[in-house]
Amino acid sequence: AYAETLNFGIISTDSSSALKQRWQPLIDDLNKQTGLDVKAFFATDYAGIIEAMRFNKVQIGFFGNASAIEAVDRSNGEVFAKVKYKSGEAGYYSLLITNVNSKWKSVDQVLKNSREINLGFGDPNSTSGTLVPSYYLLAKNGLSAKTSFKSVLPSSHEANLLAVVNDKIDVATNNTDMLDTLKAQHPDRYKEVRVLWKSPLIPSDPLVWRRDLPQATKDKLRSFFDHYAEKDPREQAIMHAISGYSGFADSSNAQLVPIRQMALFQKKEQVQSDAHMSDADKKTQLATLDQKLSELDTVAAK
Amino acid sequence: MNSVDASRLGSTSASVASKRSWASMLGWIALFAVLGLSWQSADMRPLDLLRDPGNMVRFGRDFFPPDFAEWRTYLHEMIVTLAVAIWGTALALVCAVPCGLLSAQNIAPVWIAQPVRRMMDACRAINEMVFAMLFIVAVGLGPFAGVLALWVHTTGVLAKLFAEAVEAIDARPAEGVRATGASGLDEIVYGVLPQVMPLWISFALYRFESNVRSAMVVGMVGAGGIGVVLYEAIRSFNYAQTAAVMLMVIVIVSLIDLGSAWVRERVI
Amino acid sequence: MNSVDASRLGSTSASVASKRSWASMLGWIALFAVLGLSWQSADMRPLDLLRDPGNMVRFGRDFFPPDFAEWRTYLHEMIVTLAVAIWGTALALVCAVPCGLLSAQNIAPVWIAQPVRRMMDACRAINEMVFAMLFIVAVGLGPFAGVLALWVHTTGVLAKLFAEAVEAIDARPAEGVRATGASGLDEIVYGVLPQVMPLWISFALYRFESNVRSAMVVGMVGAGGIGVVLYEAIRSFNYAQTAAVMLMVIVIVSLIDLGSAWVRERVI
Amino acid sequence: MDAIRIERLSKTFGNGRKALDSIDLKVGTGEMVALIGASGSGKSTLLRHIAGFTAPDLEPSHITLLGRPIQQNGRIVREVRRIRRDVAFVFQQFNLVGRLSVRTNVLIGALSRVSLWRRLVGRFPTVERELAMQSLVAMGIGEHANERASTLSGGQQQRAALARALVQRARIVLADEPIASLDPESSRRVMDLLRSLNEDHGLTAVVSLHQIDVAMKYCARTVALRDGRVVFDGPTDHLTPAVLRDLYGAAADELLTDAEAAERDAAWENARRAERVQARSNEASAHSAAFASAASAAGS
Amino acid sequence: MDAIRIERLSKTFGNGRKALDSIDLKVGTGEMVALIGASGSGKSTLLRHIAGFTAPDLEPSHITLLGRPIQQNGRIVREVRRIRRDVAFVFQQFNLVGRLSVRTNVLIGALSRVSLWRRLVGRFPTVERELAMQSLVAMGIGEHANERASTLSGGQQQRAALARALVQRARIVLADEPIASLDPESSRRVMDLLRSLNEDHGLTAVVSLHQIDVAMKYCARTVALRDGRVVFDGPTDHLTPAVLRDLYGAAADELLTDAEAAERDAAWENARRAERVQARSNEASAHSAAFASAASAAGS
Ligand SMILES: Nc1ncnc2c1ncn2[C@@H]1O[C@H](COP(=O)(O)OP(=O)(O)OP(=O)(O)O)[C@@H](O)[C@H]1O
Ligand SMILES: Nc1ncnc2c1ncn2[C@@H]1O[C@H](COP(=O)(O)OP(=O)(O)OP(=O)(O)O)[C@@H](O)[C@H]1O
Ligand SMILES: [Mg+2]
Ligand SMILES: [Mg+2]
Repeated sequence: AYAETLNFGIISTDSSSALKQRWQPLIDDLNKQTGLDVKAFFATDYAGIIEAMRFNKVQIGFFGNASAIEAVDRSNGEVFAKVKYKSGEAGYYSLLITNVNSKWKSVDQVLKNSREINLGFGDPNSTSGTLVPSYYLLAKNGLSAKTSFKSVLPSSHEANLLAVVNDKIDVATNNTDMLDTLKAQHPDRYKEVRVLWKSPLIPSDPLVWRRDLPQATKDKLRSFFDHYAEKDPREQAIMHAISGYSGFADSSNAQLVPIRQMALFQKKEQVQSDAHMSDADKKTQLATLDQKLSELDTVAAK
Repeated sequence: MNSVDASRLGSTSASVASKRSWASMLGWIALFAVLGLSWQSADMRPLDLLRDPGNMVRFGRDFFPPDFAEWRTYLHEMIVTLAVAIWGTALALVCAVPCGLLSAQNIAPVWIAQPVRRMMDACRAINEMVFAMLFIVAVGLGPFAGVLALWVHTTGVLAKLFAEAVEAIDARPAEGVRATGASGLDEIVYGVLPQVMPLWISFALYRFESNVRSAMVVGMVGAGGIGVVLYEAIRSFNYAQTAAVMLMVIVIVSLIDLGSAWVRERVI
Repeated sequence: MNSVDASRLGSTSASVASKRSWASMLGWIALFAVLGLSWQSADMRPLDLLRDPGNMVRFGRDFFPPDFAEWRTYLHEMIVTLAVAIWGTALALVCAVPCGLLSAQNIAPVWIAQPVRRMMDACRAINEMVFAMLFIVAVGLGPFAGVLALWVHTTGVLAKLFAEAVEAIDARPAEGVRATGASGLDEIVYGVLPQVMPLWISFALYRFESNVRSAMVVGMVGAGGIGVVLYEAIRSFNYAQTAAVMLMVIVIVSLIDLGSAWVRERVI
Repeated sequence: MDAIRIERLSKTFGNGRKALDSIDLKVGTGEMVALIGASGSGKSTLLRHIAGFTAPDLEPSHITLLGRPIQQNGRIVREVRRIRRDVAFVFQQFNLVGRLSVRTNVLIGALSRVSLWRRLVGRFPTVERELAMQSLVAMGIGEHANERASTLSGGQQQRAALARALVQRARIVLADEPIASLDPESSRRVMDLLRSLNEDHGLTAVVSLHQIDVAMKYCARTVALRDGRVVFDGPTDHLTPAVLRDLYGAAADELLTDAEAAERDAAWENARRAERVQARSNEASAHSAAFASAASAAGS
Repeated sequence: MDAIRIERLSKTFGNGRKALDSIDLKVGTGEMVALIGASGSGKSTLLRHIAGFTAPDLEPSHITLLGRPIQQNGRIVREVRRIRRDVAFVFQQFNLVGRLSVRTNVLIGALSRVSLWRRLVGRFPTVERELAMQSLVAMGIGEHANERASTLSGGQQQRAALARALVQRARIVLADEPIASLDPESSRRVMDLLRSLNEDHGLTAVVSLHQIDVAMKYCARTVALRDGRVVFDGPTDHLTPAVLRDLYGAAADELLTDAEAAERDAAWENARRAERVQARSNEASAHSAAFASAASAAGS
């Protein structure tokens, strides 16, 4: 039979470390069950994969929520599925953490005394490290990462977690996945961490395909992912090995709406605090941002 | 009379020398000023190192004993990495030799050397990720895009190092070749290359080695390789595996270093 | 009689020469074999470059015109980066000079040179991210951890390059110094350093430049810097800004390169 | 046609030292000229200018080799590399490529006669390899052909440099103290060979020398430099004690005796010159034919 | 006590060339010895072994300087650097550090008398700087003190190397063709200075030379090498045409005349030696005191 060649780009996201040998069995199953010829590429950064998708060098991708937005907007992509967790949860959580010995015992304390606090933040495109906490933790409480703290050090999740475990930073953002990994690898270190705050649920990581894939291919893919690891214990083992997943669930671009809202909100904040922009520019930009936000609100309301 | 002579000569020379030492004094002052100014921006707190040395020890202990359970994967990925590095370096070498010669001020006229140097500066300065993406959109994900990205960057580095080795040669042998009426090319082949060969070989192998380590690009473009494995091990706090991978990299780097010494001794 | 002489000598020498050329033949064959074997692993598809050159052009066009709107931020971040790179390189320099000399085979005895070389190999080979994390646990997030991480890695690189420059010197001037009964240290200061200085300066400035570019470490320890800005720009697909930042980096790299040439001419 | 013609040549080095001071000099084709002068008087600098290795001061000046200008008003002409094919240069410090074998160093003299690909891969034609061997044998270092140039003794290096010049088969030889590091016998061989090339094949030679006696013996004409100026130019026989005292400083009581002895020798030399031309070692003549320039042979 | 004592010294280079072949040699304190031999006969190699720069074959052999062993059975002793302070070496190829100024090159000879920090920052004491200037002036290159060594002419470099050796104030001087690149007057200066150091201050000197006449004039004893073997060792007056023919090859008809002339000169020299010791340029004696080794002065 005619085997269509597809490239599948997989990145290490916020919530998973994509290990080739863990994904490969799934890819093999995919090829076997659909008759497609799917080649997997594992990358440490999403930028390359998104550009590749834009130029049709990659047809399917596994992204984080934030990067999926880019894939959808930039690369003619469409969210068609997302992973499910074993625990049954449909996502993970952003956290604010500190060392057990630190004098900060609650999130309220932190919010009140933010001027005395050094904050370890996520890298700017991180969903759980930056977007979620700036919106749900800070903005909702009238604070801003840039101006309300003694200092803000944007870095990676691992670096933040390490700094907290060794009491080298007052508080830092992180996520449940990271903490679970730490718990599994170094239970003793895990005990050093106190969770101060937990965000609302962040939808789990999505699968994106190019919108212009032939319908037949799309159908094959969808039926594979819909039913994968439903019953077969071998398949379940494969899914679990990847990152504690239990299977896939249908999804759509709608999953990205809350993330988009946060991203736009952040953008708005940036524009407002930009000292070098003229007032007129600011106004027009804010107006367009507000309009986009309200559009999203209506979408979300549906 | 002679001692008078000597002291007079000594004094005139002393004034020349003092002029020189003035200049070098200024140089040192400038250097320390820059270091001092950077001290704050770099937030230097050397004493902090002494405050929590226990942390480092505790952290370091997690790396032992290294966990070689997955060594087959590592080996396989290492081979991919080596292959990409070999081709990236080989292609770069081919370009760096002419570019390096053309940007050496004692070989090429200034109106060629300067533009070539600036081009090489750009090759080094433009982010590897940008090159990687440039090549991804042309050839798709995979090792080949990694090879191309490494190629451009390595060309920039090697051409610079090659050129500066050429600028430091002893001019006499090259002049000896020139004296026979040889062409510029002959002068390079017979007068310059034999002199710079040991250094060029060591540069090329250094860049090869550093391409083996430069996992970022290769990993970013989905070429796999040991670098991706390493990052994943670090990011999942799996330090025993990290140590295992790093040991392999150290062995490879040491082998390349030994090879470099061997080749330089032998071929030259 | 003389021509007979000549041809006889010619023939014995030919056999020696043929032995040498055999060895070099084998070397070439091995080289091509390795290249050939790597061809597949590296998935070389040169023709693909011709298939979609339009993509590259389309992608490249996004970079123009560069967007300098945020130049104040860039400048500020550039200063942080420079400060971190300056201190990382300066500390490395201090360590690389002794380590480099101790790992030069023509200066240090083999039982010192080899262990030092292996240590330097490890400094280069161990991932910068690991060093960054090691220093985070000791001194916390911030530029200082970046300085320390750059320091270790740069020491490894510079010591290797320094050593190999020393191994390529002309032995005669050093012997001239030794002849006066000078100590080993004197021999280095007066016989070796004057010879290697131009190369050492160019290596140090090359590493400085490459530390300015090495955004990974600096970014990961939360030191900010232009590299982080650059990655952000790339990752948010803001290529016009990317181009602006890269132009700044190119200018800095070019300035360092020009400075390198200037210093080498002047101080030496 | 003059082989070498120099007009108003001056050279001031970067450090302000005036090494040559408006030199005017003509050397006819087939002449053999000794260049003498104290150490630092500018002999090497003059020879280097003649071959176009150093650009003189940017003032009106002129150097022509075999009718072709090599520099004009301080600017070296573009085709200097071509012209150098006809000029063999023996450097005071030999300027061998230490890492290459002696044979390759000598073959470098033949580069301009060899096709591009052969030069690039280093496969010289048999005829050139034989010529190189011959010149090494003529210099008495044939058995060192395969060694690295850097392992040779001082005198052997100097002879290797001479061998390279011979292989070039040039029409002019500029030799900078070519026998400084040689023992008496090797010196004699070298000078005999140069003389044979000069007398039998019309080679023009300018040889800088410190040994006045050698100059007297081999060169009909002598040019003497002091502080970058030509202070004597004429038949070697006319070198007087006064000239020598002027050259080498006033303190030289013994030098005068030396010079007188040399003069004595020279007179004796001249008397025997006729027999010499025949009696001169046949070896030198046997060798010289191989190294004679094809061009000049055709011309003469 | 012998200044230099060599027993059964052999050296075979990596390429299989036997450069020295069981040399036995003793040089007494205060002797001045000429070392002669054809180019490639092993003069430089021998001198380099005496100073411990090259390790001989791993066979029973022995070199002692001033009673202290410098190598034994092919192994160079550890304290060789100390011993070298008493031995000044003038290299055939000068071995100057081209990028340093002439003055600094000369001051290198004084390193072993200067404190560590001064050596590291390059601030030499005034007395050493003056000594360096004096030795440059004695060599006639005082005005080049601030120039880079690499810009000097060949003869000037050779004299700078000699100046460095002088500043060392050693008890033994090993000079490898120290006058090869010098004009007659400079040669005389150098040799006069060496002789003055030797005669007035008990310096031991071994000087390799190609000029038989210079050997005859300055050195009472001559050692001749051929193919790495000592073929003559005795008073310079006893050098016979046969010995010279043996040294430089059989073909040398003219060399014999040269040698005879030299012998003639030598006889004449010897006759005048008595007056010489006084008449010898006062300049040399005036200089030499400064460069005499403090140790040997105390000893004698
Ligand atoms: N490093 C070396 N490797 C191999 N052979 C060498 C080395 N050094 C010297 N030789 C050989 O040893 C022999 C003796 O060399 P040496 O330099 O002692 O001669 P010399 O008597 O000083 O000659 P000259 O008068 O030309 O300086 C020569 O044949 C030379 O080629
Ligand atoms: N590159 C240079 N830079 C500065 N000065 C130089 C340079 N080359 C030569 N000189 C100076 O020019 C003068 C003439 O030098 P040159 O080498 O021509 O002398 P020479 O007659 O060949 O002496 P020798 O017999 O010692 O070789 C010397 O005083 C020398 O110091
Ligand atoms: Mg000269
Ligand atoms: Mg010698």
